[in-house]
Amino acid sequence: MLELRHLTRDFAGRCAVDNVSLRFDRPGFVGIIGRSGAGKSTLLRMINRLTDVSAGEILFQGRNVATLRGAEKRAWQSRCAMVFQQFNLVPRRDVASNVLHGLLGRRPVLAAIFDLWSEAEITRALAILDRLGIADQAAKRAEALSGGQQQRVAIARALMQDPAIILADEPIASLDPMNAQIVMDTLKRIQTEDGRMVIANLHTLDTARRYCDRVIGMRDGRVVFDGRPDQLSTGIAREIYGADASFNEAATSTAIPADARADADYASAMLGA
Amino acid sequence: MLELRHLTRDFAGRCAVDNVSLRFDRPGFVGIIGRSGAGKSTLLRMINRLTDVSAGEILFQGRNVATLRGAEKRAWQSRCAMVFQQFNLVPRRDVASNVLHGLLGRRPVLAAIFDLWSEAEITRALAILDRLGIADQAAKRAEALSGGQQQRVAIARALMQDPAIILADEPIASLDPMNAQIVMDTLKRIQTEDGRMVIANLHTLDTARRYCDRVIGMRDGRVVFDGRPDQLSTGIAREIYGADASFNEAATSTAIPADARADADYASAMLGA
Amino acid sequence: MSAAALSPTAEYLALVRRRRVYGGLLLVLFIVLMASGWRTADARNAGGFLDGIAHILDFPIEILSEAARDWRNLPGYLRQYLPSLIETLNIAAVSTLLGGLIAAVLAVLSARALAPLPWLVVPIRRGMDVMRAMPEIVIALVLIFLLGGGPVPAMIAITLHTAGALGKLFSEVAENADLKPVEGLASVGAGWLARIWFAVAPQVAPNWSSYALLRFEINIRASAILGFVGAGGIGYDLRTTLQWGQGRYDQVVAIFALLFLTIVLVDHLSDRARARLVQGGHAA
Amino acid sequence: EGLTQFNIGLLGGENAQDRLNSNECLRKYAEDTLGVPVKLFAPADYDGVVQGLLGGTIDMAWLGASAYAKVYLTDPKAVDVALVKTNLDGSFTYHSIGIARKDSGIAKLEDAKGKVFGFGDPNSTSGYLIPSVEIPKTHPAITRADLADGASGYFKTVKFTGGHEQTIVAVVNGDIDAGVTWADGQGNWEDGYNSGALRKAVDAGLVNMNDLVEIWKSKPIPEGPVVLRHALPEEVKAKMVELVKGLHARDKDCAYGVAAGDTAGFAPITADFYDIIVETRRATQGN
Amino acid sequence: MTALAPTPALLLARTEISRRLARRRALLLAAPVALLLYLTTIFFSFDLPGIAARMRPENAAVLLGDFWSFKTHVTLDRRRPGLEVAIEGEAKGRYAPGQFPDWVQDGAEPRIALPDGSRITYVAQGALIERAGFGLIRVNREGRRIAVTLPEGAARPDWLSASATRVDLRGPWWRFSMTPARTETLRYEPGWELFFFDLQSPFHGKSAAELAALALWQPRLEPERSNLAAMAADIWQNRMWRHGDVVWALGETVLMAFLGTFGAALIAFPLAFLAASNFAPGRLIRLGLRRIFDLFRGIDGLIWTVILSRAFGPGPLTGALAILLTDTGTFGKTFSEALENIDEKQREGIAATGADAVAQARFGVVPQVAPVILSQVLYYLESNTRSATVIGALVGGGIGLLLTQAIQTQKDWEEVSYYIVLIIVMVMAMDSLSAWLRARFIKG
Ligand SMILES: Nc1ncnc2c1ncn2[C@@H]1O[C@H](COP(=O)(O)OP(=O)(O)OP(=O)(O)O)[C@@H](O)[C@H]1O
Ligand SMILES: Nc1ncnc2c1ncn2[C@@H]1O[C@H](COP(=O)(O)OP(=O)(O)OP(=O)(O)O)[C@@H](O)[C@H]1O
Ligand SMILES: [Mg+2]
Ligand SMILES: [Mg+2]
Repeated sequence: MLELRHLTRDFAGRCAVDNVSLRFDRPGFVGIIGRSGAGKSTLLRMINRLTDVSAGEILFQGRNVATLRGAEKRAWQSRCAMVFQQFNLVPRRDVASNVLHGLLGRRPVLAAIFDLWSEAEITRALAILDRLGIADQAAKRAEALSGGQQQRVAIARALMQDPAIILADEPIASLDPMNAQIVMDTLKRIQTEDGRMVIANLHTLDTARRYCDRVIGMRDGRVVFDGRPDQLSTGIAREIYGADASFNEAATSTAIPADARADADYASAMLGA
Repeated sequence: MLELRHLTRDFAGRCAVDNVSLRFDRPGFVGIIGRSGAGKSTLLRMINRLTDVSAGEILFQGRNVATLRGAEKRAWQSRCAMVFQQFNLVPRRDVASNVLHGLLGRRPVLAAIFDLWSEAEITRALAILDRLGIADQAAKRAEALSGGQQQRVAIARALMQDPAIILADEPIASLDPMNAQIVMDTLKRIQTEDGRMVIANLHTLDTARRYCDRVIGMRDGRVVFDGRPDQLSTGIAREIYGADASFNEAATSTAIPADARADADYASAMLGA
Repeated sequence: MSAAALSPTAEYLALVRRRRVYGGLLLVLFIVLMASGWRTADARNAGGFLDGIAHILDFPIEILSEAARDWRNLPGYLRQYLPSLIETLNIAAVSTLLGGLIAAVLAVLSARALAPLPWLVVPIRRGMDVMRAMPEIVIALVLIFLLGGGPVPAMIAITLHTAGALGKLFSEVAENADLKPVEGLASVGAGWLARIWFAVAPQVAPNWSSYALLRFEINIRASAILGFVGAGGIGYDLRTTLQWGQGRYDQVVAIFALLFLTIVLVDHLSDRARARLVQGGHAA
Repeated sequence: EGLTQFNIGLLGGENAQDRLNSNECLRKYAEDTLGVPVKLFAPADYDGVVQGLLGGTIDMAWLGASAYAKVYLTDPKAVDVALVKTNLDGSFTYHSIGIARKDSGIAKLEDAKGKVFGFGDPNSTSGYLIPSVEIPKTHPAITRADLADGASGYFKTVKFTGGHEQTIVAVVNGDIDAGVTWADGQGNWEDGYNSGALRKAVDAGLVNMNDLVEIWKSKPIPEGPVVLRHALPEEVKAKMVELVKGLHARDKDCAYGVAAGDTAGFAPITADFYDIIVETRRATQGN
Repeated sequence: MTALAPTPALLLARTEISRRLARRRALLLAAPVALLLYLTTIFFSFDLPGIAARMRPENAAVLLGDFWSFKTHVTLDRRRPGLEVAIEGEAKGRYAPGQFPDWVQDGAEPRIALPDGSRITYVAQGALIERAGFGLIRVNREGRRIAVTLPEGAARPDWLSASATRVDLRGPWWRFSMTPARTETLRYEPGWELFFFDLQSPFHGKSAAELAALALWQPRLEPERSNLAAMAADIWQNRMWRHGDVVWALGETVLMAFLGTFGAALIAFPLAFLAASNFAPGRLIRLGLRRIFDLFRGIDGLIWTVILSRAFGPGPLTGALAILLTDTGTFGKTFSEALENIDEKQREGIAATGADAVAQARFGVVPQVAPVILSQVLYYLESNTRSATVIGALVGGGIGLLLTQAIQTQKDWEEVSYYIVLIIVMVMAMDSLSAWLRARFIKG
């Protein structure tokens, strides 16, 4: 259903994504892993068209969406939802409104401004929130929620779009392990229950192993691995994450190393001061 | 050298410190422990005269300093230095100037206003900073330093006063374990090397055990323990900290419990967001 | 003392000396500027400061004593001048509203991350600078000649200035807006207006309205003053009575009391409203 | 108390810098005469100079008659009347002139009933004081109260435009239907007379006299006096009177500049000449 | 799935959300409607339709045209001998006889060439106007009467206004008028004539290249000074534009703003301590001071000017004091608020060393409030430059006086626009200066 052909993105001469070609034939949970700066975010953002493509094609059901403009581009965006590391919700509005924002791509702007949502739409938004277990928070402001809850609101907004594809850019990088697990479970459930396609950038190997049907490894803008998670040997991981001496399995795990904890403690103490 | 007689402080009817009598005959490292609200801070602040005494006497070398006013009171304050939990430095001024503030109690107003310190005084301030290992930070603004460094600047300011007594009100409560240790070591070193008297409020039992020659336990404004640290049994600790169910040794230790860590992680992630 | 400490000490001492020299020079410069400035002003003035200071209360006393004599007239005058006061307030309100609306549009168009047409950013900013720099009274005076007296020249003049002044403040706030929500809405396919409305407006609203309130306060003063040069409202009454002199000082006092009370009242209310707005924004 | 400085106040009406420049020669002569520094001050409205005279910071000024009356009424001892400017024909009077647009259908004052009527500056003699007193005398249908600021009895409303120039522009623009301004009353209407606010507006190309009609003309009004502060030493006053009186003979160009137009010089005059104006102003004071 | 059978909680949430959205919607609709209603009432109460009806675009065009153009008067006055050609009709812009611009041909019957090709000839009995595209118009004067003869068969055009004693004609970029005493043609040209050199200057009328040559290598026109110095002096003393005086006036305006702002800051700073709740020695003093600040602030600088002019007379001192008084009120309020918001920890740290109250203020308080105060003061410096412009007009000083007077006399509109440009440049310069100082002293 989705195919990337020779997709490339230059930033002022630096190649963030370099001639990437990939096919996604059927729904599944795809994880993209790689070091910081490998080009994972840029790849997802190009698919959603938040970042323009320098060269190459993005074919969705045979049509190149990489060159769409205006209303057509927005129509594509509304079919391809995005979930961000920092949730990117509107913090001062309530949760239900944030979910309803998922419909903005299909709405005339005036109707949206006057908040003309039909009862059916509101019911659907609440049903989605309920499915993600946060219907009771619907009337609260988004900013009043915990990080894990906010990420679930973001997923609800994505579902509201009724998307063909959900792109998730490090959805759990800002969450503590418990919330991270809830969010990943949610994404996985959506993918399997609805048969949607989910492509997620992940920053730890073990998350990728646990949730993905297919893992893509990127390095310096190029795809260096594409296969099943059980094919991810330590050697391959080393290839993806580079041969730098500091690499070890633990550094890419969700478990928090001791010194990082002290840092975080220190930071919070300072900030609280 | 210092004796407190029936020292009492009321805050609008609530007795923060209640008829405390204590003698400190020779220099040493005295720790005061107790629950939040036990009156530890009030006690130290009364000795420094930041808080007025409701009743009782503070005898220093036989003279009651609790009733001094004006220049005489300030002269006493300059002999009895104070180190605070939040350092209480002037963040926008440089480190050396903050140390030189220790001389303000002995300065004619005009010279102080124009910030005119003699070369000898500046040299001494830098020597003190050097002794505490932060001479290289002398020209930086205090706010640019880490918490541990700032607390050492505060200690340097105290030393600049060349005080007979150093009072420290929870000097490490805002610091991470590593910096806490550096600061406590510094205080201890000063106490032993210079033969000064240090009285410190401490919020953990194990710090008190590790550094103090004498530990005073307070509860509800009264002294409930006064002895050597090795006399601090768990039973006595329970008496000091109250019999409430949540008390356990760990809660008063500098080690960070697992769930607190997750919280801190979460907080820093949120704040970083 | 260890050898290593010598160098930080010497360095710091050098820094202190340098600082004293600069600080001293700056202080001397400031004192010289102030002293010579006051002397110049004093010399170029008709009456000297020392001679005048003894008489500083003469005029207020003249006014107040007459008003005290005719105090019975005051309530009547207060009622008489109320419509002028309302006109002044209306001028301020309309120009704050219109100026604020223009400023909001200009601010969004000139905030780099939000501007739909990036090439417009710099021209709009310069334009706002010019609008801001132009004293209202200058525009008003020119307009009075084109349109005649009355509230309209004042309204246009204050609106223009307000648009420039608020535009700058607004765009600073908009520049600092968090772009994550904007990106979030962009990813669902929302258009530019929807992104501004849903993702930017809620963020900037508290600060914008707080600035607008402050402007309203300032504009009341401005509109009273423009009346002073002939642009309607209570300032006009104040000038005609004040210039007439003896015999109308009771009216002067009445107008003055009205104006002053209004300014203090609005000032007080808006202070409280702003504190709540901005606090609400942070606390939430 | 010795004189250390002498301040001359100049009334508004002309470009400030032009005013300062055309009086620069007088300043120099005065400096030579008095031997102390002499300064010129040109505040934007009448009141600045009036306050200066009252407060003792301005020593000499050429006032409008009404402004003089204001000074006199506030403090009769503040200033001494010394001189008056004479016209080329030796007279020293001018007129307050009522004007309206020709196409407004107003030909005489009575036609302006129920319309908007405008005065200039409330401190102005011809722009307010004289018409406000004289009109009720010659037109019994109009009462003094009808001519107060904002009054709406005889006229629809009465406004103060702020000055002669503004009045003319307001009439031409139709902001007000009729108004009063000043002219010397000599020469021809179509030129805007020989001097005065109308003439200036014509010269500036701002009005076409064909568009305007004269609807009212006052009796002759005395030109304002040159006054000196009463508290000045007698000798200083005498010197300055002598200087200004002899200015025309000494330096014609300078006299032209100081008098703001053709003049036969400044002639001595006494305070009682202005009694009528003072009385008129006193009468309007109670409002 | 729950979506099939909504739980009561979900239903509740849905009504709650719907209600909220409805409220928001109502507010969103009500706000613009209320605004519109208000603006409509204002529209009528300010009589905007009346103003629109009365506004004379051609009058505005004259005025606005004057902003960027100048006119040359060619006047024949029967009471004075000879033809007079003067820029803006002013004595200081008068051409010497025999040195008229080339479009005026002097003689017994002077001829004037106009930009649109029209020509005007002053003849003994009146004038002949050959208007381009219209034909010859004769204006005859017989004693006190003036008669106009149009070309054969022409209808009277609307650009001509004639009465028995006055004729007025308007053309593109020119005007002609005749009364029994005077015949006058005004010729408009774009630009600010004589901006650099007035007619008396030997450098007048020279091209840029000629001027450069004169300045750089050509022999001196006056032996005692170089050409460059002479040029600078001529520009500085230009009689038409008075650049020298204008620069002084700008300086005086900035001086008033500077003295007023910083003087107020110096006075308000110590007073602010007495008015801040955490420093005030007594409640009464604090409240009293606050009301005094309100009073000083509530009276605008312009009104202070009027009040002060009795005591000090006109001049920059009065203006500076007026700004000082208003700003003392403003600063007193804002400074004391800054003092109330300080971080007490810093002061306590200093107090614990035995420092007295003054030293506590100096080291525990001033470093905290200095950035706030400095940025306030600098902000007001810029805004006071604008106020000083206006205040100057009342106290007879500064650029504001020049501006208001130029506006009042109604003829020097090109000077008005010049002053406006200067004021804008001055305020923008002060703005940049204060922004620079803020960046330099507060962040650094
Ligand atoms: N807007 C941009 N302008 C310039 N360079 C950019 C931009 N966005 C990304 N880059 C560069 O492109 C490269 C790929 O960045 P990208 O954010 O895609 O990496 P990533 O794999 O998502 O890393 P991370 O784990 O840090 O998010 C990086 O070198 C980055 O600096
Ligand atoms: N300024 C004050 N005004 C009123 N009550 C006060 C004040 N300072 C302290 N108290 C009260 O006095 C009691 C003792 O407070 P104190 O700060 O001395 O306790 P502490 O042992 O230092 O506790 P902590 O560990 O929280 O610092 C508390 O109940 C507190 O609420
Ligand atoms: Mg990324
Ligand atoms: Mg405490």
